[in-house]
Amino acid sequence: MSQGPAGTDQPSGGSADPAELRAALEAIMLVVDEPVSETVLAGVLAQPVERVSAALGELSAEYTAAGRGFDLRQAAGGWRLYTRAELAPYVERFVLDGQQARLTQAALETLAVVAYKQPVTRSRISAVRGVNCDGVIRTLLARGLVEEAGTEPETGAYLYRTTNVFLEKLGLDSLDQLPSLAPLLPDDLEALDPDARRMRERADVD
Amino acid sequence: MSQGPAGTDQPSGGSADPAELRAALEAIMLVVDEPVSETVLAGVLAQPVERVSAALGELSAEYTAAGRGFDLRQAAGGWRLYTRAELAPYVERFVLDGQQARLTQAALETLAVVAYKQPVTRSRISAVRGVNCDGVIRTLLARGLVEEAGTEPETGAYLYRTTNVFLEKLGLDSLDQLPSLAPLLPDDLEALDPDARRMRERADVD
Amino acid sequence: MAESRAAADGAAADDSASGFTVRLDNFTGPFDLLLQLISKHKLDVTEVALHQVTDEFLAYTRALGEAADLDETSEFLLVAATLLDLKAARLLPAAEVEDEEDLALLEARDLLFARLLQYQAFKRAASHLAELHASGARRWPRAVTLEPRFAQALPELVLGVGPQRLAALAAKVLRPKPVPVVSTDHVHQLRVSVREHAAVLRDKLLRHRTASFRALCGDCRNMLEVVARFLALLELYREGMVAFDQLRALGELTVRWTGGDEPVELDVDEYAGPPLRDRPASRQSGGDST
Repeated sequence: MSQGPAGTDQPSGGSADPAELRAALEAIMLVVDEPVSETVLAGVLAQPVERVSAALGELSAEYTAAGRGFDLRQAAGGWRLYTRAELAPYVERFVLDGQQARLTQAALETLAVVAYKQPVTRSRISAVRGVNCDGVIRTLLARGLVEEAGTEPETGAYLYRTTNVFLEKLGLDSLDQLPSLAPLLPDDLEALDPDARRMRERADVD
Repeated sequence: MSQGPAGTDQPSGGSADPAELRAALEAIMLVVDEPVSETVLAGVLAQPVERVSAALGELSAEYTAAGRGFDLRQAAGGWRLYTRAELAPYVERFVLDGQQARLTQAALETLAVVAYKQPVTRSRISAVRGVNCDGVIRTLLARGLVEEAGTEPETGAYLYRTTNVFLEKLGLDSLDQLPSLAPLLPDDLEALDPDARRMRERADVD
Repeated sequence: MAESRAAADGAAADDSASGFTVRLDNFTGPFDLLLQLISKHKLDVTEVALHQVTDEFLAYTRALGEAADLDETSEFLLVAATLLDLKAARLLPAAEVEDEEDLALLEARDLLFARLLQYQAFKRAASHLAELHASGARRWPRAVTLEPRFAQALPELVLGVGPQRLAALAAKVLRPKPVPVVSTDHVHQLRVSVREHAAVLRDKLLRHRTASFRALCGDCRNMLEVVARFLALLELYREGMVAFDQLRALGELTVRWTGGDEPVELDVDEYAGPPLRDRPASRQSGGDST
């Protein structure tokens, strides 16, 4: 593994080195989902906004000049990595090819948990299913089957709920029409899972 | 996972131009959220697998040589973009999801036993470590590093194996990349432990 | 986490009896402790004269006793007992093997060594995994939401399930996992409640009045429940609430409700005896009450 120009032990200080600043920006842009403002980036990197702004501009121009597959663009008041427009046909082919029209078993199970326990956090779903569910949640979000529903006051974690698209796909008018879980669950579930009681009560309503 | 017309020579829509192939790969890598196999990429791009494989290797080497903030890596049987490890201090400020908790020594030892002896029962792991491992196994299950793999026919005990998440978190492409245990094991262990022989045989293979 | 509980890093335990003071380091089990003691004395595992470390091991175990739970302590005691045996026999390093007792001790020593070596190998493998994990934890994968134009390009989704199937999936996922139960299933089998199954039968028969035994067991998840339901039927028969029709031997068994129109409280004994499922013959004998 290469060492790279990046100093590892440099937690708090800003990176004066232009190469490191650019690398740090690239790394951050790789993981962010929403456009990030120059102010936020400057704060995190402990650099003047002008410097960050200039570095982003240079990177963007460099990607374009080199004909790279990614495109660093400003949108909605911030910067984000996008796929380059000219290459959309390839990306589309990949997306269409990779993502079947059917949901995976993991996605269906996650959807079922959201449907019956909504609003629910990711960590709660992961705990129930025993595996990390971030990827699956993203799929369900992208498919419009679930949506964010605010945050949990205590933890600040995002809550998720099912959407109208979900109801349509299932042919239901409202969530009240979901079949009751009570007959499907063992009776002693309540003792084991505090959530189960709420769920059964909810399920018993209809 | 779809197969696609991989390995065939130039069906429709293949990009013969090396620069375009690389750009297309970059664009696709930007939208994947799990490691993608060379076969799938070759199918989507209508290119021979060898060509795709070579292009990915070149891109990866180029990113590293240039000290870019992203790192194209092979893990769990496919390719995926990661942030470069040296830039972790910067990225950490954006990724605050607490997923990065360290594994305890007990968890690591248990993981090692599962990795080398899989599929393996809990009692077998406990025997190797000399302590009960139920709590640790639950932790590893919850973090998606191990999973159930059916039951042992004779005893009905649950079997455990490592997951793709395990491979990806450790940056391994496959289990074959685990270092051989053979040099670490004593020669006369076989006589005492029937499992040890299997293990050595397995370890000697690679 | 349970494993680190014993660590109590830096905690000192004073063994006043021998005036011996130990400091508890981080260790994850008896083998780990033993290895640490052996390496502390700069001894080779394969040649170590175990009596040199036995006292220290015992001291650790004694100190641990207050901090650890019974399970944990017993593992340490097991190793300690083996060490004590070996020390008492003064078998090491070269003993003349004469009687069977000596042979047994030699075997015990070899087995302990072998397990120790095996553990040592995995411990080294674990430290390799730790390095991999530490560097892996410093890389974050690209994982972002699909750009809108590609999200829109996705093929129309086929959900592939209806409400009932979705409910079944939810029930499956939400049902407590068998995992935390610890593999004692083979020791004591799941209990089923004959009383509960009698209530199920009562409700079904109140609704249908007549049904075949096969139909009454249609929702049983395993043979154990079928057996429980059969026993419950016998109980109901004893109470005069059901009647049976069977046209020929081994043919379909039809059950008729004769218990009236109102749901009645059932007075059904639980089967408190040995589990209903087959157990090893040796354990089935004896006067277990039923």
